[in-house]
Amino acid sequence: MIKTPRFLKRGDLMAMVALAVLLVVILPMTLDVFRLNLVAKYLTYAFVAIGLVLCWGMGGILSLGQGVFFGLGGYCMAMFLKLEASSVANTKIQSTPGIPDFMDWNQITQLPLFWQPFHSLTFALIAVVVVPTAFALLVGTAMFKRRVGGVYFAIITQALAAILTILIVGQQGYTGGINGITDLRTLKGWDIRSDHAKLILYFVEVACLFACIVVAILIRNSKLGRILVAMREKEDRVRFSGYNVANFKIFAFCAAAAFASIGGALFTLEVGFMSPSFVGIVPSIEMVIYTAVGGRLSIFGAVYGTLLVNFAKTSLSESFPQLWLFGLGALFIAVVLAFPNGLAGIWRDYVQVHLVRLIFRRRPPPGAVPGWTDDSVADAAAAE
Amino acid sequence: MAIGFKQREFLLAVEGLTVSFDGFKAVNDLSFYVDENEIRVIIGPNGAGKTTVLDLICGKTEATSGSIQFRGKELTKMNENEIVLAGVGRKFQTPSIYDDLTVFENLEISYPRGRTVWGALAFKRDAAVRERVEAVAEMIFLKDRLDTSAELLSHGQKQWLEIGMLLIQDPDLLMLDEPVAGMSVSERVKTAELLHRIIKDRSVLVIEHDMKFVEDIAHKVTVLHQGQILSEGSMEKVKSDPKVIEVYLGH
Amino acid sequence: MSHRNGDNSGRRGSGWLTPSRRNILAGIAALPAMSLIPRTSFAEAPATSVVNTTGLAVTDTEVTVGILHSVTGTMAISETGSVEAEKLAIAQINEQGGVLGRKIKFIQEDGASDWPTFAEKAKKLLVNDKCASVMGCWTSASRKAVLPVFEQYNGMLYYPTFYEGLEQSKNVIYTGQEATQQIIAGLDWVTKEKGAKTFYLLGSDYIWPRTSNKIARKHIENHLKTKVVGEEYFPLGSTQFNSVINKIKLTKPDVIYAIIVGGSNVAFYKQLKAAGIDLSKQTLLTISVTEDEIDGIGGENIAGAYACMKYFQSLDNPNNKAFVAAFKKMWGEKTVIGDVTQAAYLGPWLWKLTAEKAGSFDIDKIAAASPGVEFKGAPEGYVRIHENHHLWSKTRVGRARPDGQYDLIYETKDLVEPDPFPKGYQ
Amino acid sequence: MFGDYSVGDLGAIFAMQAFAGLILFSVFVLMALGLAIIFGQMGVINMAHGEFMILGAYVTWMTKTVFQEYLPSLFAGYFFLAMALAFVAAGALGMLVEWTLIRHLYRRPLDTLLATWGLSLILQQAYRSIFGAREVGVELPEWMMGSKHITDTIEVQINGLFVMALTTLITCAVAYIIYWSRWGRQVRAVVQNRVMAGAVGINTEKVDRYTFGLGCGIAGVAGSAFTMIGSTSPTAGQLYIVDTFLVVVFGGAASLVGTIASAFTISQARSTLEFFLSGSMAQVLTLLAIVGILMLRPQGLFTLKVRK
Repeated sequence: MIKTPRFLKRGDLMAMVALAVLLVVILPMTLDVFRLNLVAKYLTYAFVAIGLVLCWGMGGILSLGQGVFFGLGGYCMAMFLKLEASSVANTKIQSTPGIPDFMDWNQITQLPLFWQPFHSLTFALIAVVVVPTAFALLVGTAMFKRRVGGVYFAIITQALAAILTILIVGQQGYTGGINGITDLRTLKGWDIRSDHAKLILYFVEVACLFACIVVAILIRNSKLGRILVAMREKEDRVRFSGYNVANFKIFAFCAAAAFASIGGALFTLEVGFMSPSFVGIVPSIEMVIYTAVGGRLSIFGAVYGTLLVNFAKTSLSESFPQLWLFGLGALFIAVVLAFPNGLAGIWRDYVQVHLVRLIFRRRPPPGAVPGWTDDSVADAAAAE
Repeated sequence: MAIGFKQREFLLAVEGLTVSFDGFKAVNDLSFYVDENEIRVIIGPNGAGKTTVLDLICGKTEATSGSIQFRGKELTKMNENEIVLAGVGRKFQTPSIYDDLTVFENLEISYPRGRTVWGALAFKRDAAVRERVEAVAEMIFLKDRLDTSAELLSHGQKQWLEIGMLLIQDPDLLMLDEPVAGMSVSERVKTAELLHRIIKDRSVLVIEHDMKFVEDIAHKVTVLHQGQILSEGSMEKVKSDPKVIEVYLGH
Repeated sequence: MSHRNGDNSGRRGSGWLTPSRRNILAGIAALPAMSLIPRTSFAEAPATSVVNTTGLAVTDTEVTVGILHSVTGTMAISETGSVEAEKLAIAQINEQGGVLGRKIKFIQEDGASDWPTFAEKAKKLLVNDKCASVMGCWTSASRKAVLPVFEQYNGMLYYPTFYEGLEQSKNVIYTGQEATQQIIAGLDWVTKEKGAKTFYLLGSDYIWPRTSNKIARKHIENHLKTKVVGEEYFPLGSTQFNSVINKIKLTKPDVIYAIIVGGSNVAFYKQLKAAGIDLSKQTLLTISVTEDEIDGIGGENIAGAYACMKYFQSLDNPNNKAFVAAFKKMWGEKTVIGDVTQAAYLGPWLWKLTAEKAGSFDIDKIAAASPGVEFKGAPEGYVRIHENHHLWSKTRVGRARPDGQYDLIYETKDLVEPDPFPKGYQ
Repeated sequence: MFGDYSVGDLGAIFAMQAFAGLILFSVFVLMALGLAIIFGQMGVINMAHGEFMILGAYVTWMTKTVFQEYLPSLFAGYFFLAMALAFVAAGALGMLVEWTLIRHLYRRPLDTLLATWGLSLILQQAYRSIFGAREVGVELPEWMMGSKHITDTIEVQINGLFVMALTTLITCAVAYIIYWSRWGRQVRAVVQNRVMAGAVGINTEKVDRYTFGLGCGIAGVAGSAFTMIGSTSPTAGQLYIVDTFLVVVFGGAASLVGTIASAFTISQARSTLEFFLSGSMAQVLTLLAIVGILMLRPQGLFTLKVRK
């Protein structure tokens, strides 16, 4: 009678298969390389959205600074690629060959110390995850131990995003300033700009995405996942059940940061540059809307939400650039007012009900009662 | 060492406890002692500082001065969760449960294992957990509702669930804030029965208005008034105290 | 309510033009200067297989180009003028028979003031739409973002903004000035005419103002042998300048050299005026305020300041008169035309002339044929494309009038050679 | 770094810096007051606050245009009418927004954040469609421009004085409304206990609507005043949002005195730092300091200690 959580619930597996079919089979077969690369770009945001499901949807911690982690991850990757692109041979015309072009423009004659380790790919890959996560740990510890939460946390993370943007833009000799780090070409000699590379990178990214989804599902299905939900509802009760609430919040925030950072690094690889425009407030809030549209509790919903909003953005802004902002604004309002559970909620409340009736004719399967636990079922269904 | 001796004698020793909110002293130089296995009821008019005393003991509110010793540990210097680990359990006035989780999950979260982040990640729902949860569920009359979402429970059932969540922690000191408030008559009877069962083998600190209920369970009664002790002793003694009659029972 | 047709610029204009056709025709009728431009008739149209060997979007009657600017977001303020100018140029070229006998059809994309979006849209225009050329970008950051795309997919970008230099690409024609063209002549002039000895350099905090000020400083210190007494940068969008204005009051520089952009400009000049710094007495030289910006700042707040540009709306020559008239006919009487708008207008024309010189739309042939292409109908006068894909053009100094226009004070005698990698200034 | 200046110069520096700091202070207070009312009193996070300010600025610009065309003789005084209109327009829009949007979200503060962000995008695009993407210039009457000579080196900006006077006036008015008027008592009653306030006969819906309207109206006046020192364009409102929120949060959201004190602290810190460092670094350092202090004292500078 009492369900024993398995490694992965059946619903999750179904949803995963459905998503895999979409991402691995349908999209690559129907889209040309250009559109597929766009999908790859959108999917990098899905990493952030999945992190936000853990942190915001489940844990109730709204971070308006996810761009910081996305950006830090992306910058770590970009620093490695830029160093590779700035070989002495490639930068002969500079006054100091062998350093990134923007440093040369800013009269820097020597590679700064913190850039040095990024000659190593291993170091860069580790830094991609470790630097943003460590930063999240620092910020999270400082805030949650002092019980800063809710609205205040949101505003402070927003301020952090603003600070980091100003800092990156202001220190352009070291960071490339507002232009960002551009013109990235090769990864260990492999041209990442070719169509072939884009295709391979796409599949690498999908693999990473699934790895993150599995990790997120494991977290959600563990007791920790239930504690996060419990904490969102009755923080004091959790505290008086003997848990150190701050530590769980820090964990959720760090996990979200780690996911975002992986997305950022992949973004750099897919798009070929990184700029402070991802670190700021606007992209950070936009990333929240992807999660909200997908359904803030649904891991798979986050992926679909991201894809949907970005598809809408690209197609609407191609034909009606002015309408797009109205559309995006309306989306924010609608998802808050009318569909707080987003796509996953719509699926569960409207589509799934009919499907279930159609298939089972008699009774709904166990677990179709509204509630977050059968969210995975909704996910599975949403995927089909 | 005389003080050390005293600490071992009492389960809970509150001494000179004071808290002031912006000049207003909600609790003023309060001292009282609770023995092992004692059931102590705190009564007093509204605003007497009863709930604040519980808040202070469980760490929700920081004391301005004074000390709270629990088994020789100074609680005023500890975090809420450390206080829980030391063996103090607290039930809130309004039922504080997790609406979005099932009854089973509510109880499971309170199961005293896997309370660190990594512990919670590695936590396995094994036979021991299930047995314990089922046993407690039976005690709180919710055995057949384990898979129900907690938000669908009645008010009384929610109160029981929260009591169950405390039971599963197996605290040495159980603090209950108005456990029967807002219950129907039949629920009240059942709750009294439940409380009688669970207060064995542990000390209990109860805030309650229902005098019949108080008389029924209390070993000793403390009457609070304006953050200070007005009277303390057996129910009989307190009832006949003229000061008490004046400020509390009198109206 | 609309005081200008800002909303027109945003609509996707694939195919023919969106704004009222009557206006365009009227605008073109008012174009005596167009007689200067060689006419091509439809009958002469060479075969598509000849002019297009690389699969660009060229049919027997049409050729597709892209327009890539921000019509939403913060940069829409600046880029609107460029979009308008490019649409005007395309309309005029089509009226004259198009390019190599083909009408120009344009596809407009919105960069949304976001650099990655620029890269994405650039890629779309090149890969999906196969545009024969793209007029676009405004900020350095957007250009840097699209540059690898243009190089990888071999496209042709006509970039209108004055910029920091340090760049040269086969795939870009820079129709604005690189930094030395805008800076050096102006500094020489202010030193000679105003006897300036001390300079205070100001800028928004990004690459163009910083690089420009670096060149200015080298020129001031090494060539003019005068002194820089202060250098300050402000975050983009900053609106508080009282502190720096106080510093300026104390150091009393002969020249305030200001490269502040966007909304900060408005705050800076308003606060300067409020602080009692009278621009009729205090020399201020800017390279970032065109007539477009004055519209927002308010002419009364900046009157008396000097700007160093290559074009002012008030230039007195037949080309410019016709251009201004046509522009106003198309986009409204109240529109103003700044330096960048004019440079954007050059893009389609230079591309047309180059295609006709090369006899082909192929990117490689356009790139190769570009050096030496001259445009005699340019509103700024005469321009010519240099080997390095920048333009030879004059440097001019104007003085702001209260009505928002500039009076031409000085112009270089000869065209100034573009030098994107200036020796001794790096 | 003071080596180059004489003692008299130094005195003048400090006098003028202090004055610059005061102007910045007034600006911050103006920006933050509306938000402090909405956030502090109602718990609503209005991310569209900047757009309400810009609405005020556009209203000012329209008034200017009308006066220039039709009433040039009265141009000297148009600004006062413009400010009143800005208040009415922004307040009316605010009440409309409260009615359609905010009132459904009082229990979900984080969701008001998202919804009002959506609103801000819509407003920005609406401004762009109506007024064009470019900045509009708001001309001031002659008497409001320029500065007064105090000494040779010290000058006082007239519009700075104007902003200060305006800020003082509005702050007093708000303080009166919130703390002394009958309506203010109702607002505070609703804030403290919505159910109880409703039970004793206060029309809580009406109180909410007017409170939100008041906050937005003040934002409109702030926007109107900002045309004197800043730019008016569809996206200009976004520049202010982070600063404004930090001022309010730093001050302790529920306290008017706190908001004023925090505006004072932040503005003085910023303007002093700006003098010694570059603008960018000054901004980064001030923001970092605020975030740091907020971590140590999350409830803000000035809050009452109450039982939670």
